[in-house]
Amino acid sequence: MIEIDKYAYTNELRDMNPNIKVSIGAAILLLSMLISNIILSIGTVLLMSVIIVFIAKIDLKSYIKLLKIPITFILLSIIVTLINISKDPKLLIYSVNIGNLYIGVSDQSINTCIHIIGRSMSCLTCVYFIILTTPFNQLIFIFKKLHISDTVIELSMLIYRFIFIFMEEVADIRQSQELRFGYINLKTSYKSLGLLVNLLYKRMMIRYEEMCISLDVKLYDGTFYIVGDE
Amino acid sequence: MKKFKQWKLGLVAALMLIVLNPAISNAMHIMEGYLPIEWSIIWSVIFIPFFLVGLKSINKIVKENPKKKVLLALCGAFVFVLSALKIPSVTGSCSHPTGVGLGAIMFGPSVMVVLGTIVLLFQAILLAHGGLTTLGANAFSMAIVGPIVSFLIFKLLKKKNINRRWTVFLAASLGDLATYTITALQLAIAFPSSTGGVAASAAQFLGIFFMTQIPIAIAEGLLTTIIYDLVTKN
Amino acid sequence: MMFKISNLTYQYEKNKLALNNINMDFSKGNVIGVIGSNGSGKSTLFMNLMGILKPTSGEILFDEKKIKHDKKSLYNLRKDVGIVFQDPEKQIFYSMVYDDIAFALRNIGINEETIKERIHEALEAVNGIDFINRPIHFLSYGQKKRVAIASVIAMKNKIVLLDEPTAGLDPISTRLIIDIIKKLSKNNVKVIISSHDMNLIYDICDYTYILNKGNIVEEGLTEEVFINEDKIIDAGLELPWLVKVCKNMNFPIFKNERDLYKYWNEKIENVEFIRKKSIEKVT
Amino acid sequence: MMFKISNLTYQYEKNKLALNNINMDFSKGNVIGVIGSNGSGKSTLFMNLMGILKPTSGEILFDEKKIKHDKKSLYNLRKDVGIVFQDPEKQIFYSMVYDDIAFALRNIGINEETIKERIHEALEAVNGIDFINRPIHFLSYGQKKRVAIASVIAMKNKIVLLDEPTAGLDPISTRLIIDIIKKLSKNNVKVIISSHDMNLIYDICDYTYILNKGNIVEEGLTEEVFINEDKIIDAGLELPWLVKVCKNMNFPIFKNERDLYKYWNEKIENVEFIRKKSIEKVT
Repeated sequence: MIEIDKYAYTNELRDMNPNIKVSIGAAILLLSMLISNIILSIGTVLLMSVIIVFIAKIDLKSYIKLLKIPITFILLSIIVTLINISKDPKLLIYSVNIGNLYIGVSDQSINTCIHIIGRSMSCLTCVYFIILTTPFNQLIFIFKKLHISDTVIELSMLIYRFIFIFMEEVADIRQSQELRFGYINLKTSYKSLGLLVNLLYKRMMIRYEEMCISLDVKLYDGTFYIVGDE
Repeated sequence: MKKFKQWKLGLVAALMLIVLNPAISNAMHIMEGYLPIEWSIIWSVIFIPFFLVGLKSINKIVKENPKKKVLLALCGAFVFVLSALKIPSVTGSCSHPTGVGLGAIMFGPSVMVVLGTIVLLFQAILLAHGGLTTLGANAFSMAIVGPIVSFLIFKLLKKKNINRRWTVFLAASLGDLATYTITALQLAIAFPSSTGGVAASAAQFLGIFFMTQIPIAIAEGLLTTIIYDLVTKN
Repeated sequence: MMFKISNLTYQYEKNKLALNNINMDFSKGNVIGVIGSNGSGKSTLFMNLMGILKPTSGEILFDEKKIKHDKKSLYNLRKDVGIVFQDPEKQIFYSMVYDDIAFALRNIGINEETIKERIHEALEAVNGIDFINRPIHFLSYGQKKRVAIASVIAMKNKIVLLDEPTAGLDPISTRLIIDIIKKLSKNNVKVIISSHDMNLIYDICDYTYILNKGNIVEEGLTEEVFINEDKIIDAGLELPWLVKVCKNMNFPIFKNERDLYKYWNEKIENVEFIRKKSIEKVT
Repeated sequence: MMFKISNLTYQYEKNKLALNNINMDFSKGNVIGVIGSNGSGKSTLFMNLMGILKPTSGEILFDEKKIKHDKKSLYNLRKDVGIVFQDPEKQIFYSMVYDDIAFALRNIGINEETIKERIHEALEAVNGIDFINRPIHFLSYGQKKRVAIASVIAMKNKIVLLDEPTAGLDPISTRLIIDIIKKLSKNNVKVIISSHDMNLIYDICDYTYILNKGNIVEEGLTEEVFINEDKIIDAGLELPWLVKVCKNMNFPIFKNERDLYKYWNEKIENVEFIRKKSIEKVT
C-alpha cells in the first residue's frame, strides 16, 4: 500500500541491526550537510544507491521511480533560485530584458543551485537508505534510545498502526464513490470529498469508542509499552 | 531580435507556470537536504519551544484520561490521510490539502503542533515528502504557524458572529496561505538572490507561490467548509 | 450486453500474478458465480471488469467491444454495470437512505422527479420501502447491505456485480438477499456473484467459475462444477452440503433441497414396497 | 470457575429491553453456544459478562460471587475471562504481531521471558507462528482474527468469549478457527460462542441457548435444541443442514455428519439385503 514501508520489511538488510543501519545513514547524512562538495555528494549518491540496489536488493526500477518524484521536484523548485531579476545586466551571465529589468542567471546563482542539488541528492539517498532498509518498528526503538518523549513515541506507534487502517478505508470509500460517478466534475468531486472525510471522521469516532472497550478488556494501565530486545 | 527574445521569454514563463504548477502545488514541504545546515538548525531551535508547549498540553490531556492517547493517535492518522488525499483545484491540477486548518479548528492548535509534527515525520519516512533534515523548518510553517493562524481567525470571526461558512473558509484558506508565506520566506532567507539579496528572492518566491497557491488555498478553504458543515451537522 | 474475457492476466507486482490468463464468457448463464478462497483473485477480477484496474495483458470485451480506460468509455461502462462491495459501511456516504440512493443519480444529472420514482422502485425491490426516511445509523448491517444494493438497482444497470453479498449476514438477511438476487435475474439483469459461500452459489447460480490462485481451475453449469471434489478442496473451498450429502449417500446430485427429499420419499416408498413385498413373500 | 446468570435484564433506553430476565448457567457445557439473529441481544449479553455494561436488574455470578463494577473486581474478572470481538482491527493496537499479543500481558506486569514463551505457545495454538515478526497490515482478515484469538490465549484465561468467530471467513479460515476452539476446549478452557452460523454452533457446541429479541426462547444440549423448528425460524434462524436432512428424511437426528453416513451405509446394506432376499424369494 505504501511502497517505502513494503520495501522496509522485505529488503535484504531488514534483519541487520537497526542501530548500525541508522548510524551509518545518519553519519553520512550529517557529513553531506556539513561539507558542501560536489564530488563528495556524487560519491554519497553512488554509494547509497549501490547499497540500496545491490545489497538491500531493492529493484532498480522501483528505486528510480522513488527517486523520480523528488528529483523533478528539486529541479523545478530550483528555478526560482537560479533565475535572478536585476536592473543591471552585468551581474548576470546570460539574460533577457523586459522593459528596464533583466532576467537571467548569475555565476553565483548557478553555483548555489549546484550546491543545493548536490546536498539534496546526497541527503535524500542517505535518508532513503535508512527508510528503505529499516522498518518503522525498528525505528521506534531508536527514537526511544534518543530519549524522545514517551508520549510522542506511543502516539507515533499508534498513528503508524492507524494510518494503514485509514488508508484502506479511504481507498475503499473513494473507489465506491468513483464508481457512482462521484468525481465526474469539479462540483461532484468536492461534494464527494466532503462526504468521504465526513464518513471517515464518523467511523473514526465509532472506532474510538470500540477501541476503548478493547482497552478495558485488555487491562490497559495507561501505558503502551514499547519494549525492544536489548 | 529583441522582440523575438521577449516573445521567447513570455513563452518560457508561460510554460514554466504550467509545468511548475502541479509540482509547486505540493511545495509546502521543503525537500530533504534543501536547506543549508545552519538553517536546518535555526528552524529546529525555533520550533522546539512551540513543540514543548504542545507536548505539555497533550500530556495533560493524556494524564486525565489515558485512553485519549488512542483518540489523539486516531486524529493524527486522520490528518495524515487527509493530507494524502488529492483534491482537484480550480486550475485543473490536483493538490493535497494540508489538513492544517481543519485540524486546528477541530483539535486546537496546541494539539496540532504535536500531531502535525508526527504527521510530517511520517510523511518524510513513509512517503519521502519533506525531509528529516528540514523537519524543523516544515514543522514551523505547517504545524505551528498554519494552525495558529487558522485557529485565531476562526475564534476571531466566530466572536464577531460572521457567517459560519465564511469563518471556516477564511480560517482554512488563510491558514494555508500563512503556511506558504512562511515556506517562501524560509527559502528566501536561506537563498538570497545574488543580485538583490533576501528582499529580491523573497519577492520572487512569494510571487511564484501566490500565483500557484491562491487557487489551492481556495480549494482547501472550500473543502474544509464542506467537511466542517457535514461533521458538525450531527 | 455482456462480458467476455479473453486471456486476461493481471499482475500487481513482479512475479506475482493475481490473475493468470483467464477466459470467461458471461453469456453462459444468467446468474454467474465466481468462487474462490481469500486471495484467489475474485476481487481483482471484479476491479478489472469495472475498469478500476487495467489488465496487464489480455482483454475484456463488453458488448463485443474492448473496454477502454478513458473517462468517457468508463462512464458508459459504469452506467451499464454496477457493483456492490462487501462492506456496506464503506459505500453509504449520506446519513439518510434517500440521499444515499440518489447520490449516483444526481451525479449524472437525472431530474429529481425521476430520482424519486427510481428510489421508490429500488427500495421496493429490496423490500425496504420503510427505510426511506430513516437515518442510516438506525439500520442493521443487513439492512445497510440492502440499501447498498438498492442504490445499484436505482441505476437500472444491465449487469450487477455482487462481492460476497451474504458475508456476515444472519439467516433472515441472507434469505432476503437471495430473494433480491432472484428478482433481479427475473427482471433480466445479469448478476455476477463472487463468494466463498458454497451453499449460496450452489443455490442461485446457473453457471460457476472456480478460481484458485489466479487460475480458473474449473467452470461449468453449477451442478456439474462440484463433481470434482479434489479441485474444490484444493482451491480451499468445500462442497455445498447438498452435494456432500448426495455424494456420500450415493444419490444422484440434486441442485435443490426439495428434489432430494422428493426423490427420497419416492425411493422410500419403493423400499417400503419392496420390504412389504418381501415380507409378504416370506410369510 | 464459571458464570451463572439470574434474572438479568438490560435496557439501553426506556421501553427497549435488550435482555429480558435471562437465566443461564455456563456449567452445563464446555463449549457453549448463544445463537440469535442480529439485534437479538448476543453482544449485549457479552458486554454484561465482561462488566463493560452494568445489568439494569438481576445479577451475574462469576465463581459464585456477584460481579462488582469497581476497578479491582473488574481487573480480576478480566484476568480470568477474555473476549475476542468480531472485528479484529478494533482490538489490535500495535503494528507488530508480537507486541500486540504482549500488550495485555505487559499490562498485568508479566516478565518479558514468560511473555515470550506465552506468545510462542499462543501463536502455535492458532497455527500462526510464522506471523510473529510480520506487521499487522500485511496480514489477511482471517490471519488478523487468529492474532486476536492468540492474544486471548496468551492470557491463559479460564473462560473465552468469542463473538461471531467465523463471520466473513472463507472455508479454510473457518476450519482453522474450529480447530482452535476444539484445542482450547481440550485444554479445559471454557468457550462461549455467539453466532448466527447454525452449522458452526451445531458442530462444536455441547450446550446451546437461543436468544430472540432479548429473551431466551430455548436452551438445552445442542442436539436437542434444534428439534423445535418453529422456535428456530421464529428467532430468525434456520436449522443446521444436518438436522434439516435428518428431519426431512425421517432419520434419527445426528450430531455429526459422519454418523449420518455410517448409519446410512448400514441401513443401505440392510435394504440391499432385504431387496436381495425379496428377489431371491420372488424367483
